Amino acid sequence: MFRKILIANRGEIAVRIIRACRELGIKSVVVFSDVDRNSLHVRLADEAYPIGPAPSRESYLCLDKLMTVAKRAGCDALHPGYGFLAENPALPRACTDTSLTFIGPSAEAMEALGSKTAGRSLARGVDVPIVPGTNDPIENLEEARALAQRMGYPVLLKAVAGGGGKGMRLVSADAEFESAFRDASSEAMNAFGNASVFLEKYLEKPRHIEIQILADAHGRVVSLGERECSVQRRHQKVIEEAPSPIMTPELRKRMGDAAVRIARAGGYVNAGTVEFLVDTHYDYYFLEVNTRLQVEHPVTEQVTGLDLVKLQIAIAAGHRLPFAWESITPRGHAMEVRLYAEDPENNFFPSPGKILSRRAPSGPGIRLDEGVYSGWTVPMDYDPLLAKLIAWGNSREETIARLRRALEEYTVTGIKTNTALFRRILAEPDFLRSEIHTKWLDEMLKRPHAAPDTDSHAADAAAIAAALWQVTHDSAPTSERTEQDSRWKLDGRNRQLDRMP
Amino acid sequence: MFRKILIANRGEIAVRIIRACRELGIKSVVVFSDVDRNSLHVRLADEAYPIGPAPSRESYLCLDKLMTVAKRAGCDALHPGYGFLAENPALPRACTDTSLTFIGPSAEAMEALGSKTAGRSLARGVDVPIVPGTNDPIENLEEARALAQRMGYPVLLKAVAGGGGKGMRLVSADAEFESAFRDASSEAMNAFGNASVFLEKYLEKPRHIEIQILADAHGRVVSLGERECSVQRRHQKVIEEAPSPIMTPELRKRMGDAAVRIARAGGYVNAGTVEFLVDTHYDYYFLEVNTRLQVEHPVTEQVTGLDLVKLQIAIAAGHRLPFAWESITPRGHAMEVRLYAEDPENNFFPSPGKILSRRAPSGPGIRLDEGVYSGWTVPMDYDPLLAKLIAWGNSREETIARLRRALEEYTVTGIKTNTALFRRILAEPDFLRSEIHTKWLDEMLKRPHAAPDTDSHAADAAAIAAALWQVTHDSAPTSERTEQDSRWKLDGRNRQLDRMP
Amino acid sequence: MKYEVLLGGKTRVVELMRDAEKWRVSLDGKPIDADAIEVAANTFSVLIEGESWEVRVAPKPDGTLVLHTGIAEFVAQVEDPRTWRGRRHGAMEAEGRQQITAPMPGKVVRVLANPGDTVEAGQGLLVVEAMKMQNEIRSPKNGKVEKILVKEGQAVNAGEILAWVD
Amino acid sequence: MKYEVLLGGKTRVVELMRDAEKWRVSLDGKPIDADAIEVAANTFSVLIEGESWEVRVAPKPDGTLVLHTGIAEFVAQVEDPRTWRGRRHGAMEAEGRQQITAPMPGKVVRVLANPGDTVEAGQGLLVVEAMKMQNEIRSPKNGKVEKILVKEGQAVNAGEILAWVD
Repeated sequence: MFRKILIANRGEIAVRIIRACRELGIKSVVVFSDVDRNSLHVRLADEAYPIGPAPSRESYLCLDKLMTVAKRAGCDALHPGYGFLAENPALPRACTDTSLTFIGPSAEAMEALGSKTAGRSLARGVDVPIVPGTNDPIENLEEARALAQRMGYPVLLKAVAGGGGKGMRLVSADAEFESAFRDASSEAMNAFGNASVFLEKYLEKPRHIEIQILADAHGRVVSLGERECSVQRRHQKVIEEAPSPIMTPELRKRMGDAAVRIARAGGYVNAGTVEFLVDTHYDYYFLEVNTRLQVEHPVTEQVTGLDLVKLQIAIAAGHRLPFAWESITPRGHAMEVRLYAEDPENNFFPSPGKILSRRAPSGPGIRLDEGVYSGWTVPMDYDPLLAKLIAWGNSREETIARLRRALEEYTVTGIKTNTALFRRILAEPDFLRSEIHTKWLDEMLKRPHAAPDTDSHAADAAAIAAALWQVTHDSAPTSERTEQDSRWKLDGRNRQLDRMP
Repeated sequence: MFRKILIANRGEIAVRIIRACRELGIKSVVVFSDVDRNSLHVRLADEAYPIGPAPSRESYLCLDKLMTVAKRAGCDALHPGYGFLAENPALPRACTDTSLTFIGPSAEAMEALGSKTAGRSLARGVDVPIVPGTNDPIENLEEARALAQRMGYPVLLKAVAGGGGKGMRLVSADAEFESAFRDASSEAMNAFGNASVFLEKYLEKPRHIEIQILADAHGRVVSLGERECSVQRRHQKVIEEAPSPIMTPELRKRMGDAAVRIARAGGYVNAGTVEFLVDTHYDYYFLEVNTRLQVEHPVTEQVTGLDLVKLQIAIAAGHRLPFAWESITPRGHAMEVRLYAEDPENNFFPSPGKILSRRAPSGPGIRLDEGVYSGWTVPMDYDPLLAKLIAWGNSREETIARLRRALEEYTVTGIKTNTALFRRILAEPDFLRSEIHTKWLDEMLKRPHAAPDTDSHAADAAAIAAALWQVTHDSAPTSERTEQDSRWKLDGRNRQLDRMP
Repeated sequence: MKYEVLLGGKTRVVELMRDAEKWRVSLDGKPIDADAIEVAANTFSVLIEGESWEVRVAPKPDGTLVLHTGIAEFVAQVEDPRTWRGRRHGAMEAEGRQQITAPMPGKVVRVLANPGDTVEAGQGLLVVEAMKMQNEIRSPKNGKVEKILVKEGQAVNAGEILAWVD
Repeated sequence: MKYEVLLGGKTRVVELMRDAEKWRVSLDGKPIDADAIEVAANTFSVLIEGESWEVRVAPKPDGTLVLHTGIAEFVAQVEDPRTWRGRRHGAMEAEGRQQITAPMPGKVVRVLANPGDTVEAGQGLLVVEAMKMQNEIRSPKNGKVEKILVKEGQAVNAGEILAWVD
């Protein structure tokens, strides 16, 4: 087993990996940019090293800096998390050159499966149906536009190296094609350092269902079942659940087998996810392979009882997957919501800033994977994901009831979060009946929602709190000035003292 | 189902019950004493009513005040939690008189099983072995002392109405008998309003193993398996786990059957716990029945997936236990530690006060049942239980690793907590091998433990932090004075403004 | 202390009287059985006739307050009748000359309109990138772009004026 | 700023130099690669040569500090050589005349010793009830009870002197 693992990431996923390392008795080493010195992953890790300025291209995306830290700290393995360099084949290659074990697939498997265009050819080779579209990155704008016209709008532009909805644009009409192409390319460049995009036919009302697979270095590949992630905003998953409410044992078997075939064909080792769209006829189409841990992996962990990060580490260390895992029986239902620092009432604008106070939900059936704490300033430089709230229950109904309850408990002041969005979704009859698809949320958000009742005790309470807030802050200028005065005095004093020997 | 439930409790258990109510769509009503206005249960409940001054005898123990609140708020049921009036038959009686459904057993079943002396006779009647001792409360000190001499020391004095180690004293020699009797009686009087104590032979190196039962109003009684609670400090449980590491399917069956027989004999309905001591020969002895929800109920919830509070409510509403529950198969291993506001380095003195900052553990396999938050002042008037930290894992080893990891994440400043005690226990070879008994922890605490190494980076970090703390607080007198000044000014201004129309 | 709170288009008169550590409350001239307390930064626990409400307050750069309680979100403007600061209704209506401010700190990555352009309500004016997302800043009204104050590539602070639409 | 920190019987010299938002640190006269920051009230994140330590500080009524880091607990006394306040070693030793203070607020429920009694180290002097637990306050040394300052039933504050043992 490894002695020390470098975690090439930040935020909640770095914290998640630190936890797995600690439980396995492995030292965890993290890196931090200038704005992340106070971040939770730095506080919790065994070791932490600075890696440069805030912009990720000067810090978390710098391969050479990561390798320098790995050597300095004496690491024997590296976990990439998700995002940043997680799907860049240059990372496993650099690891090999530095005698670090990369906790993930080989560079070759990443290239064979991770690139969306390569993955599509490979899927076709093992008789897995794919969504119509280009098989290569778009090089000529006009040719691509012509193809889009032949397939018929709407079409999707997607980053070849992408994930998480970044570098993705839905194009509904020919006139939008050029600007959508430019936006997708530039977002892809910013997010993944690779501007390539490709074109795909957009299915009507499809559901997004993905299969979690695990493959060891000894040829065993197993499916841990599906997750459904059809609730998306602008192609970005916001709610994930397992099992999928539409799944039958027969469909699960077929999709699981398809996922395993694709993984085998790509020589895949470690944890990976094979994504599909499922149409209204329950036909499935291969979408892409995510050659890394997914944001939503906890959903599978809660129903199977397995710890995917620990399994990733064990696989990378050369351990065999015990046969028993092929016959894992999931228990109950799990659902995850992604809590972002953004304002659902104001066009989902990002909302970085200082967290003034915070109350985290807990209790039966609730898990919170977080990267923040009260008093910490959410930087403006990275993904707005604050936390993932995961509920487990014996049934989908119990799970939703718990998630709703936990969302009421979760409060943050100082920044905006999207909890209100989830409260709204979890009350929608369509969602409760699971009559959803990947465009459902975008459509729901276009519908006006009722203004809150001003003749309610809630409104009375709000009015009282507003007045009380004003009382406190009417007097604030005085005390703030005083505080600043004394801070200034202290600074002066410190400067003076520093001059003393 | 009920519409509105009065929760006659405070702290983490009140919060636990609020959560169950909310998930079931039932309104929750709580009560609070003068020092509990800001408490978490008041913040989270749907309704909250004041119930008097801080001392419990003038607030949480006032039957008439509870009934007044129940009537005023229009409640149709009452959940007692644990402690306070939970095992007092006067509470279900008062509920009946007020047309409230009591969520727990009938007053008659409480009397037949809850009193430790009555429980012993009943167990004997259904052929369940009991620990030797008196069957009635001690009325004559000298007679009791004579009996203790005949049985041979050590003996145990226990409150008839008791629980949680309160009103309990181990007597090792005749000379201690009188003062131990006086202490136990007065503690019992303070905690339960009943000074009666009885006498029991103290077994050598016994393990504490208890069976969780559920009984519906239609005659079905089921066992949900055992919890082991052998790690106790001064007869108070501090760590609980399920399954018990010494349990065999055969012993589980026999103990489960014994527990069901006792419950049936007492006409028991709702959730209850039958406690046993198990000696080194795996012989078990009935100890007592707890006619209520236990502090450690989450341990059973984590391995069975059931929600005991919701089941309690369903049973009280007249629902039937589905037959399938008799064949429940527990999954994995769960362990709970009780986090108290007390100082393990200073004789476990209670440590009430303001929580200045707090970081709660979370992530895979971790559940936290809490009644506190950052900025809240832990009152000196009640039990020092702050939170229960529960870990789940596929094996006992994984569970312990997670618990250890979570304890490292759990930090509180402003008050002392006993987390360091748990870190020590979870590193003890005896504990890891589960070679423990009910006196094991008291013996461990008598052994000196190594002083921390002052030639370590930990010591360097501590020295630096100490100096940095001093920098901040050397300048504090100035700024504190300034803050007080401006607060004084604000007060003056407020008084002036209040006089205006 | 007496305040007028304009909340959801309705004006409420809230009078707060300090009573030892608590506040007594009168609403629209009537004393009510309420008890309010700040339990954490910008977080108030309000008991009204036994009902327990928790209200979170988020001040906006324009001086209004966003209040969350349960599932409801209210926007309020508080005025102190004694100080008579004058009303700032501008922020709540989209009439007259409008300033377009950055809702968060970030970087201007694209400017979509030029001074003099006629724009419709909802039409994009600029794109600001923050937290790896590109966010389109839209016109609040039909009108004419008067001024664009920022350039592509420029970093902006929250609340900074980006443009004027008339 | 320079401090002497007496920690676990060893005196460390800590020098802190402010460097923009951080502190540069020198330990026992040698500059070290350390970076310390207060991340929450009384909670410090200290990076020493890459190792991440988190230290929680709890001040005691006698002026000493209890420091928790990882599984280690240290007791420290900090002195500023410039101010030369004089050393307060009394709190760390059990020699000479000892004052017995209440470790927490509570109520005296029993007095176990009388003035003039000879007591052994560890022998109970009083019982204070707090948080529903009865806590025995014991003599820190062999000696004679000089004074008992409280009565049964009396409420006491944390740090209040209960007795003297000589």
